[in-house]
Amino acid sequence: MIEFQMPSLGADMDTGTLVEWYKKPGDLLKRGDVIALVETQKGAIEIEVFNDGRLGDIMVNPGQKVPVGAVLATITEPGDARAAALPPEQRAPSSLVETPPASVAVPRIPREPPLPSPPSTQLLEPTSPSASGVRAKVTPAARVRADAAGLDLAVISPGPDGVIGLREVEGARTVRSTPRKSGLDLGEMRKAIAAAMARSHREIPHYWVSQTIDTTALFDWLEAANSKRPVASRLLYAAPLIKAVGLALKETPELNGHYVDDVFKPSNSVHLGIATALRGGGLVAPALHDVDVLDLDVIMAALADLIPRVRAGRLRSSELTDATATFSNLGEGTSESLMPLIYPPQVAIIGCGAAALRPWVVDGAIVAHRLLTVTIAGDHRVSDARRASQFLSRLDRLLQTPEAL
Amino acid sequence: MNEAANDRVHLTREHALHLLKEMLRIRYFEEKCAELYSAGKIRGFLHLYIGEEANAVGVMQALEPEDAIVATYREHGHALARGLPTTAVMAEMYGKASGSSRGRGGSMHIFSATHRFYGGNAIVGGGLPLAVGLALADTMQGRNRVTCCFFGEGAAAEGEFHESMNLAALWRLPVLFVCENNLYAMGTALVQSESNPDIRAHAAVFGIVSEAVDGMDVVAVESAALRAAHAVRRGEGPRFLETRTYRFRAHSMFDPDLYRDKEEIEEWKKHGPVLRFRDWVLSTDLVHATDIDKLEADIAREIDDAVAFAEAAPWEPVEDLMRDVYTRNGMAAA
Amino acid sequence: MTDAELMNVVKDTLFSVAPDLEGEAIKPEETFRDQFEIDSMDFLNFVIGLHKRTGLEIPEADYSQLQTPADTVAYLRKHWSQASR
Amino acid sequence: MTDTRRITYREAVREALREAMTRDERVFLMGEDVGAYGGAYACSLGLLQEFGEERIRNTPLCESGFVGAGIGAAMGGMRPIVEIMTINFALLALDQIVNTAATIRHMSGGQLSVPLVIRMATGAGRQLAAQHSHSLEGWFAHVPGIRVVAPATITDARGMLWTALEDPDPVVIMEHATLYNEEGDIAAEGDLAVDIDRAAVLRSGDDATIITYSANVKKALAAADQLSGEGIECEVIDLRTLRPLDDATIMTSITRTHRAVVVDEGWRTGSFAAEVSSCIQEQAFFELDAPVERVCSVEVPIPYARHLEEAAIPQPAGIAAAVRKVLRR
Repeated sequence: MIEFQMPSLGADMDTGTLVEWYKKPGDLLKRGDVIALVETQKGAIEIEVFNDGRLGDIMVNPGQKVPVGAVLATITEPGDARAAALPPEQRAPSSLVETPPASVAVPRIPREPPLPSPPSTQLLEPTSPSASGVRAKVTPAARVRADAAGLDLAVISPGPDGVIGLREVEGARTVRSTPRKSGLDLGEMRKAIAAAMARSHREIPHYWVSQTIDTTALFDWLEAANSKRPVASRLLYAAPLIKAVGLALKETPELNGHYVDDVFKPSNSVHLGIATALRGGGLVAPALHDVDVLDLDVIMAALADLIPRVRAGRLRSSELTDATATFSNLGEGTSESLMPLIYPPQVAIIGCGAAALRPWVVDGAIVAHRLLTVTIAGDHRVSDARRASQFLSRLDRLLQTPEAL
Repeated sequence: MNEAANDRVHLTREHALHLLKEMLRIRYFEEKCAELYSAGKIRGFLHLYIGEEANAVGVMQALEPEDAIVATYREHGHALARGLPTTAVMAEMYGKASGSSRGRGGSMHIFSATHRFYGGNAIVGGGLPLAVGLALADTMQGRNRVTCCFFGEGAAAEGEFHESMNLAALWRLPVLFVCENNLYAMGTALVQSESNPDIRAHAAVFGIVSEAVDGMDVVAVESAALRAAHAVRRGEGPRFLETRTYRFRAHSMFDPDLYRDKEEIEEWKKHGPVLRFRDWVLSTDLVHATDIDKLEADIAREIDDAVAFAEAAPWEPVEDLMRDVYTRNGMAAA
Repeated sequence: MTDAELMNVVKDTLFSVAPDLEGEAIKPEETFRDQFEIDSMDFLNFVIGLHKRTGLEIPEADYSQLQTPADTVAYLRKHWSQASR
Repeated sequence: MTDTRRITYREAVREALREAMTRDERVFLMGEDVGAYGGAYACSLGLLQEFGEERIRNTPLCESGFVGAGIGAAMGGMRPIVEIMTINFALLALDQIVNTAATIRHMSGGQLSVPLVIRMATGAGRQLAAQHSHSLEGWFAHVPGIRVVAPATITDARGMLWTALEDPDPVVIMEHATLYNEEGDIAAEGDLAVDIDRAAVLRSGDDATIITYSANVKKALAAADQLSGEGIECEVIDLRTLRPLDDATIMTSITRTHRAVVVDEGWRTGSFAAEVSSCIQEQAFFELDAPVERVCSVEVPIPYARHLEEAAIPQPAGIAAAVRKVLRR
């Protein structure tokens, strides 16, 4: 029998709030199944289970904030008969205890697995009997909206007419999260970014090296490629850029890994964190795995999938912890370059300014070319400017032959 | 009393004054309605009977109080001749709660159960099957009374006309069909709508005895109506009376009347039912000018009283909108 | 199709790209970028959405005509045959 | 925008009639007083002088007769336009319409078709009392085999007739009696024919969808404007066609607004609004944030007195109240 604990989803995460269970006691679980949604200051994160089995008792109810490591539920592995669950009345509601409760030795009586309720009716199941036990009136649209927002109807109070409609769901949603109605709590996020950046500034001896790259070849190739592609499979310039960064990082290991307990562990794969701004402020950099080996269409598809999930606050824990370096692209605005701070425990971050027409020397003459200033921040404990500039010149060469990316 | 004797009209002084009074009441009432329509007091459709007064007044003399009457949307004259109070009829024109149909029917739907006046009807030919049914009920319940059904020559083209005449003849029902042929069905002249414009002849198809009469001569109409009504009352089955008449005004208030020549209208007016009868009775010294002046003054007052009554009458409260949809009000669907 | 219907096509396509924007008031004359902080990925998805709905092969050169809701309605009115019926 | 001209609904209908008869010599107009009188609503005024008695054919008062004759003429190769003065008299012709016009193609195994157009004035609002104020479009829209359209705008009044005439199956055009005097702008020239397959969104809004047709479109737009002052933005859909019903346009709108009000001058029970309402709950149930509201006539024979008639049939205030109800305000 396993104790499923509140996972640590980030270096600076010490507590988490259980938002919603996606599984019910008795449900069969497979490794990698998403079984719950947990609110952290970085946003609501779906947490996965890492071994097969059957969900036993739930120890933490929606809305409860518990420290990392607290036992959220028990999971029986295949083969061992589950200990009989304590009758619900006797089970003390899991209050906020520092140490996980010791498991109680109880005679093993095999329990008949409950019939899984057919998913289709689940939607209509009365999930929020109001105080008087009368079935709360929930409009169909409200059920759909609450489900989409990951909200439990039980936490939503009906309107004066006893009905839970879109208005009530929206009300609950905005109270719980950012005014922009996305799944993330911007206030919490601000605190998290502040903590990470302060630690980065405090602990990491940064150095910055920047290089301006002529992207004429890149954009000419891109325009030609896109004109031949149907609308749905067009490329943004970020895709070849990310691929080139990935390839260049692969060749400069000192910029691609984690620095933990005074030891640098280079990574043999390149998981590039893509810094994504949220409407209304806030920043998250979920990792795109193995960017150095993906082809451009796969990178585009990955970006197209990743960004909406970031906005909806639906990220997998692995995406937030695996990045081996981070890529921050200010392409939208007009700023030429930026001097980013590294996300601990990473050891490098690559920042790109806007790709814009600027003066450039070609064969001794000044011409207007479309240029991109790339700045890399490095961790002096692990690398130094010479390696960083080798990275930048490698990146420059790669971008001159975009068709090869 | 032999048959012939009681078919003739006994034109006493008193009866002559009665016929004239009845026709004048209708004439003044209809002219006042035209005026009130223009003033916006009467709305919807308004079909006036001016020029055809002799038909209703003449036929009404042959009917008893227990007889039934079914009419059309041009039924103000029939209602007044039948005895409905001018006050109630005028209030119905206004749509007031004191109207003969509580203000719900308006000009085309005058009803009075106590007078067995089964109403106007806005559907051309719509009344004929109704009359047949009323007569059928009398027959089946052993009552000997007449159902008199007024309609225009336009109805002769409707299927219901042929269907009703056949049923009445087939079942020997006590129906007096009175076709007021005023030559125009709204904008269509009779010759443009009937392959055989001789309406009276249509009755022969069903073996119904019919007679045509000058609808502008109230005495001739009365006499023909008496003959027909007595035959029906003797159980000889339905009778058909075609009164050849003419309306001096357009089909309804909102009709430019382009389909008739002005000369034709003026020609008919020269032989109008009121004018002819008045001149005739004056010529026979049966009635004197002073009688007529008094008559006209009384009628003018009656009409003014009716208008005052209608003006002062209350509107039906909107809360009563749902009343009378079903006999037992609880059954009305929300 | 009426202008109201074309604006609905624009709105429905935008909401499908950015569901968190549903219910926001849309100012026809202001650019998508200014109103809703739409970035290049959102904009590409918006163009793809318009393509799916209308079948128009919107070349990159035309992107400049799709910067505001009103411009987009005008663009659809001009290029989308079904819109003119 | 091409230049426009301002005409009345009646003139639009007359123009459509004239154009149809000019373009196709098989087309002829038949009905009570359509000739010298120029039609009960003056839609055919002047056409007799232009096309003659053969093709502007006055009929006696025999609705079943001349509608049946129209069906026969259509099957005989003509393209008749039969004008039934009002829907109230169409009841006499229902047997011909339902048992012959709508049925004969199917009954004959597809051999025969009835390319017939029937036009009729409908609805209340002019104090004509019960027998002259019916709204029975729903009865016709119930019958498979005929198409039923309801032009509410000048453009549709002008453009639907030709499309209907080109349709090989019988098409019934419902012209609400209170619309004839309406004025509106229409394209100066060019092909003015319009489709008769789709509904139209006349006003965009995100808070609620008002679905209606014919004369109630104007009342719905008035209600929507009134509500706009209260910060409620309604989408107004003019159905334009009652059979077939354009589900897609309705459901697309409701998917965004989540609330629906259906306005129909027919009586509530078994009304056309009931059909639209059940389509919505069948196809967009999970989008609904409130039950579908229906604004129909009170279940009473339409009374003559103005204040009673106004209380009996749908009005903007009632429509606005229904919208507030679906918004739970």
